[in-house]
Amino acid sequence: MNIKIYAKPFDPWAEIQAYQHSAQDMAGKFGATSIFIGTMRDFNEGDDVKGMTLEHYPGMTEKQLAKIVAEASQQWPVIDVLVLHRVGDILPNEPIVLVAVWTSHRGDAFDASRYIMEALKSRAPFWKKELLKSQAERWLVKNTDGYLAGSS
Amino acid sequence: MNIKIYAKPFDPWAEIQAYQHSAQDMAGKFGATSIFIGTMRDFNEGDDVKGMTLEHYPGMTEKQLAKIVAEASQQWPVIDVLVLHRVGDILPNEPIVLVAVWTSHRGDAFDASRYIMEALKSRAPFWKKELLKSQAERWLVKNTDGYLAGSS
Amino acid sequence: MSIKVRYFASLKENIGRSEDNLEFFGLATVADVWRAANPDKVLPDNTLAAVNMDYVELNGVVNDGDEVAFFPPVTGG
Amino acid sequence: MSIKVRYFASLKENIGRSEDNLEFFGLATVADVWRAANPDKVLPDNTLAAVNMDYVELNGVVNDGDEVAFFPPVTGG
Repeated sequence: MNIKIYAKPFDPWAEIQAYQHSAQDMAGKFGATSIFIGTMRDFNEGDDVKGMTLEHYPGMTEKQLAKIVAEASQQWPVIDVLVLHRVGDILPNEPIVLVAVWTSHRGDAFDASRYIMEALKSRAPFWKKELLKSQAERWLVKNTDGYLAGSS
Repeated sequence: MNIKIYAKPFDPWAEIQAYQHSAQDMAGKFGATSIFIGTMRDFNEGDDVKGMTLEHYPGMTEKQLAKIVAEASQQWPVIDVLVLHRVGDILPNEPIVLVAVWTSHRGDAFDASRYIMEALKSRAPFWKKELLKSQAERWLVKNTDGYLAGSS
Repeated sequence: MSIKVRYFASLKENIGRSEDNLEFFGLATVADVWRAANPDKVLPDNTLAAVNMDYVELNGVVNDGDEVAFFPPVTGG
Repeated sequence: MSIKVRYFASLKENIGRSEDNLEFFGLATVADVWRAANPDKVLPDNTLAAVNMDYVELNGVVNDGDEVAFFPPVTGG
């Protein structure tokens, strides 16, 4: 299980691959991997977005993410979990968040990764401030609910 | 949208990355990517498994997968989909299936990727024959239901 | 009319053939195709059938040139 | 007792400070901490509070050395 906060862009594919290779005890044991990647878009709520600054509460972020991963591990038979999250200045098309869950069976991988993402969205202390093409800045006020409304 | 059947091992991370880069119209537009990867395990139903042969019905496989992806695209606002599936001789730890779905919002990515995986499991004409460490061969009889039973 | 029949996986092994080519006169259903191709063998329970690579029921009608396939429940993914 | 108070994101900008260090005598709740640090400002609706990096209710009691944080709803992921 690994949780990392990145102040610089990360390559999601290299990260997952490296983690999967480094976790030798996983080899041959996992049958299912569910990965979610959230990426910065160049538009939001009808406006062109130039960039974003992601603020976080160092320490609490890691503590809450560890709790969330522990909750998921109690509810589903999870073999391993990787959670990466960006902070700082982010440009469109850069990955913001990565959640990868390894399990034996696919239902558990889907359920656990979705649980972690929803919990992260509602409880991990991150805040996004968008810089619009118009040069205006705005704090995002609320994460929509991915479970109920099917939106992010 | 791309569906590929591989007779040789594929690198899931290189494939997704290459596909994402090649689909230029996606850049800046997608906010969510949900990926599922099914990997061959070295045990099943209590037995050590040495390898597996995956038979398929060429032509029908592609036709059914295209239908499934089209159904998902009708139900959720999907930006792009990549589906890869191995056939032939497979060793433990090799990827068997990859489903990647790009959307604007995370709920749609989770829903669509799971729908595609479940439909693939029940309708795409693939059949697994396991080679056990004991040298015995056995056809898998039934895919368990990932949605209801939470297993693969 | 000419019908191509294909078998896959354990069903193919049990029958000992991967395909048949049959000639029919008049109307025939998928079940008729099985009976003509395997007169001494009851269609195993849970067998799936496809005509031209689409799933069909056993009472589906076949046409000249159709490819009919029989196979066990799928186990991919 | 000594309490460290931290503010984040839009709340930090609105208040114009990122932290306060307060001294209390006797029992204090999270709400008391806010009032002591921001006597002229009502706690904005939907503000979240944490003590020592765990979420708490506003009537939660604070202890010497605690780090109390106030911030708007989170928008990560």
